[in-house]
Amino acid sequence: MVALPPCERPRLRCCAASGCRSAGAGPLLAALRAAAAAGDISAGASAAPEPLEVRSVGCLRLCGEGPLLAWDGPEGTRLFGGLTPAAAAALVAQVRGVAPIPLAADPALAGHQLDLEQPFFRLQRPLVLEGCGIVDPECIEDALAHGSYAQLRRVLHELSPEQVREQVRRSGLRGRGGGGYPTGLKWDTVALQPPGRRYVVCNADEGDPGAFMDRSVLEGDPHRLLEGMAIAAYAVGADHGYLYVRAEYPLAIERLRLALQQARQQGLLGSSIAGTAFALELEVRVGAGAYVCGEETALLHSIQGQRGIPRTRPPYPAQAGLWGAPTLINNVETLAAVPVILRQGGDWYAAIGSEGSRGTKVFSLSGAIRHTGLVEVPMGTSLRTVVETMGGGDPDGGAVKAVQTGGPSGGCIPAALFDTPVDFESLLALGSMMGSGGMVVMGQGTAMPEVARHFMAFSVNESCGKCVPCRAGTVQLLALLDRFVAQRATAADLEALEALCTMVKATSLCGLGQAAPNPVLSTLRHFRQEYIAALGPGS
Amino acid sequence: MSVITLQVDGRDVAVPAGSTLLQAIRAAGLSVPTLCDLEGLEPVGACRLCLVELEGSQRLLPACASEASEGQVIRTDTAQLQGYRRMAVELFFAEGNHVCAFCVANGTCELQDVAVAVGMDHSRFPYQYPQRAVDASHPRFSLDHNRCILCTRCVRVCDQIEGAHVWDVAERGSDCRIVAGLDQHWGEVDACTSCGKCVDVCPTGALYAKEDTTAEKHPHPERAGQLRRAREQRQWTP
Amino acid sequence: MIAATPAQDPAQARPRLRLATVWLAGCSGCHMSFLDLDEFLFELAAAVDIVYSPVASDTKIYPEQVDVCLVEGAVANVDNLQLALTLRQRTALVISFGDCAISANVPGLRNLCSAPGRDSARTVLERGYLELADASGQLPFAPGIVPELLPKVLPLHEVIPVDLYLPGCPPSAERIRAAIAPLLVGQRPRIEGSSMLRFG
Amino acid sequence: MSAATPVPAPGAVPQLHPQPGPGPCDGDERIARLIRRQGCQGDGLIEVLHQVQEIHGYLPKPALLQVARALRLPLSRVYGVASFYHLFRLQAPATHRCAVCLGTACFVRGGGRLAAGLQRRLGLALNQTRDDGAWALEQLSCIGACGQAPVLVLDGVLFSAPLVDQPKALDRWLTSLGLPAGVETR
Repeated sequence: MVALPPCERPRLRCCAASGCRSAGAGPLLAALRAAAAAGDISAGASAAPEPLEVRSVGCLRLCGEGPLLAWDGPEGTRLFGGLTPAAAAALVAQVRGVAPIPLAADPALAGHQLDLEQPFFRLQRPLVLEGCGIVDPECIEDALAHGSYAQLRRVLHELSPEQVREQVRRSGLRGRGGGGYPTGLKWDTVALQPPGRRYVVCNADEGDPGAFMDRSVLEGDPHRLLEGMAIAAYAVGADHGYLYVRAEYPLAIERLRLALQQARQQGLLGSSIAGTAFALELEVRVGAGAYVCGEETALLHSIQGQRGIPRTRPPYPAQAGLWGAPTLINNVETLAAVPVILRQGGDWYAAIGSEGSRGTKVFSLSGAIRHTGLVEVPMGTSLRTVVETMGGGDPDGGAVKAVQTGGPSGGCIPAALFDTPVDFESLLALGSMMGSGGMVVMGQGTAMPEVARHFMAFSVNESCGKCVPCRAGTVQLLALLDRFVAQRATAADLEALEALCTMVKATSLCGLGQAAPNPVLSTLRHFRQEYIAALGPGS
Repeated sequence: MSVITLQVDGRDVAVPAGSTLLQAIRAAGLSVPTLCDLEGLEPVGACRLCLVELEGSQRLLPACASEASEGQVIRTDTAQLQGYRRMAVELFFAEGNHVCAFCVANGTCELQDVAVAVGMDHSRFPYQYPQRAVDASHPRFSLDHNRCILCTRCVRVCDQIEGAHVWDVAERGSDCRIVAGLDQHWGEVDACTSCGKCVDVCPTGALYAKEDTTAEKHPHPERAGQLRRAREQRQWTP
Repeated sequence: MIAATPAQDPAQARPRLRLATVWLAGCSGCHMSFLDLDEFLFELAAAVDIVYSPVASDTKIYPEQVDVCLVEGAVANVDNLQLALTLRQRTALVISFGDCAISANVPGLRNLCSAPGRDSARTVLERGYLELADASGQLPFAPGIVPELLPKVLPLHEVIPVDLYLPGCPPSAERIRAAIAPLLVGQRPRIEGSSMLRFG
Repeated sequence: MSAATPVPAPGAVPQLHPQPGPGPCDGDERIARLIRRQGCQGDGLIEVLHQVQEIHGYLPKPALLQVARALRLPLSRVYGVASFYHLFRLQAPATHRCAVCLGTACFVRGGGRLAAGLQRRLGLALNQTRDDGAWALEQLSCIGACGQAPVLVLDGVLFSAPLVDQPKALDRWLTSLGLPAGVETR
């Protein structure tokens, strides 16, 4: 949540997540703290103002305007973007009310204030991101003060594992990693396996280009995830688990490791958690650069120290996963939604969203769009609302051409279909997919065969090489797309492109290969004229 | 031993519970092309040639790696499957450097056989001509990466039957290749017992005995299954 | 070379088939195998007019209105390319005859020799005429006399549409006969099964 | 097919102690320690390789051999894993590394043009290192800095590239970052 109710005591929240860090949040935070401390000392002699809290928090959503800074005070929250360390003193003076000029007239600050009433913020419905941007992700006391682990304690003392699963079933929650498999059903499948060891795994291998939702949770509110994971472990009878995080997220790994350590110290992980018999050990496993490890059987191989290659299912990981034991694998956002479901009840959660796709979904908006950042909206919100109303459309005022959802496994949806509600089935029906939640907006200047080639190059680079349709088929698809981009394709190439796409989709071993043709098929479906126009002379 | 019954291409067939679809297909007197599968080795479902259609399911199933279950209705030879298989074989030919004319395995090559079986008279996909090496460092055998189709039979037979695990797959995607040891020359890898099982089971001319020249390779893919039966069931084939 | 003997014409009612054979980049082994047809060559000669062939005709210009053309060899130089384009225009049924036409086969091996930034033609010429030459090496250059190599050796179907593929290195005489015989009676041969289809 | 490609130079049989350093066993002892700390479990291979790479900057073969022995894993399996993952390096890294993001957001905002500019300037293809080991040009597939797209990472520091539509201005900007100019394209 970004805007908070008015509070007596002013406070600054500075986003210290990766996006804002790369935009200079580190120096800004240091400058703000220095200015606040200096203010305390200088003011110490006379008025002795309250110490000013400068808190480092997780994502404040509007990443494109970073570094973001929220100022909470008696008049509510004000949000600033793109401040430099040089502006820190002026801002602290404003917060303390000792500035010589009003805020609106301060040249260091005036142009940097962002409108919190704009649809980008107003239409958000933070559930998974409830604490993101408020809690200090490196401080478990703060997380506890904001209610983290309350549901875990309650569940352990008051509910049976079956009752927990009942709530998750009722919530209608579906896997947020892309597949949309009903979470409750998955939990039941693991829980109902013959007695023996079970594992719980959090898939934090967020690899879709243009997707940074999971990273925001990991960096912004890691305790919420750990709580969700612990509840999941309790519900399926697991006493050991792994968080598989991609190595490209160093800050997320650091904060997750810190959070694990803190949770152990607080008795919220380890043996006899919260004074009950429930025990859970969680470990972080770091990937090493392989998109395919987002596929669950490849991920399991990687956790076990092997090449990240998928295997044929069945058996599903819920039946035979890590070391042959039943293993629950859920994505970050799925697990992070669990505490709120337990707190408010499954029925409450199910009332949000649309038929078949319950609850909220976090999307990361990027590309040719005015407001780059993170939004959490009820499922079923239209693409137009997300892309145009919230995202503000094309930054140069032109018309948006399409939005790409689902990353290399998804497709491009043309602007003409933006009234489609965002839910699992609607996006599939358009030849795209929900995916993990990355939305990359394309302007008029983006040529669709080039987009298709971009994704195919990605798939070629990320194919594990096990099965021939993906290993060799994507290479041939890329070569065909090269001909379209170079405007020297033939009608036979178009035929071969479609036939090979169909074959790779139908015969590849895992989801990566099966979905690799989607960017081509969806652009062929919605932007076929661009392929026709790319046919060379004489064809 | 419980028995399950299913239907393959309209024929009813009964097989022991736990059988694979491939075993059921063969029990019905039918066949589907295979390359990576080999009796005696754990299936990997990588070559995708044995994919079959299951009534009531959108997904195609790799017959080698799918367990048969009661009442299934399987189709092995629809026009759709024929089309996919032929394309898969074309992709195999186009991704390596397969020149039958002077190959050691000409005439006994399973890739060549499969091309006949799927009716591949040419490849619609251009040959890639990858740069690949030949390793002739072993005193008795050679590995010609140009002819390797990454079926991993050699990797599996060395690991699962011989127990030496000399071979593994290195790199990824179209760069995948078989490696011995720490990407060493085969002849320098101490773990190799020179048993020759990898050569026996190689479906193409990638692994071969040095004394063999064009069309002289005599593979023995049946040995993997024989050794497995001998070890696990104490049954020997004279 | 093959004299027509009208008295034995088995398909008198039918207009005589105009048959061509073409030799592009290949070893001529397919044509040798064609000559291995032995006595069937007499039957063939009776049934068709061989209008263009390196082994059965002296015609230097590929003629118009050819019914069937067997094309041996890959497309490796500009002459190969020109002839391929011409024959496609003037031929009803083009057959890729043997593995070189179908996959570039042995001539295509030069595609493996390409140094970074150089195509395979340049690489093999430099290797053959400069690197391995004694002091006075030079690249061959004789426009109009020595046909220029194409950057890459290509199978026939990547240059022109092909109607039928007859694999083999070379296709055996029996296979060639089994492919040609149906054509003589106006039928399309079935190229399937190990006897007709196998590469190598 | 033996004619065309010669066998590449053999990685000579790895030896255990070829690392120059303060002490003869310096590198080895560090690796031995980290493997002990990790519990000598084969499933920890990827964790171990990460830490070995932190020590050496890449994964030298002698270190892989030591890891394989300590974890009791087949050599080929260790090599298979080390060569599978993009982030593991089997060669010593270049002195300077310039990585350009080609994630979708960066692609839409001109990342391809940025990459082309860098290739021209450094005279390198993507994922290639200069022979003298001074510069490497790498390709990233989304580092999540989509808000700053298009971005490049120069020796670990992230920069948002402005002006990708103006080649000359882009070139000046790259010069200001310290990228060498005028390397001859090979």
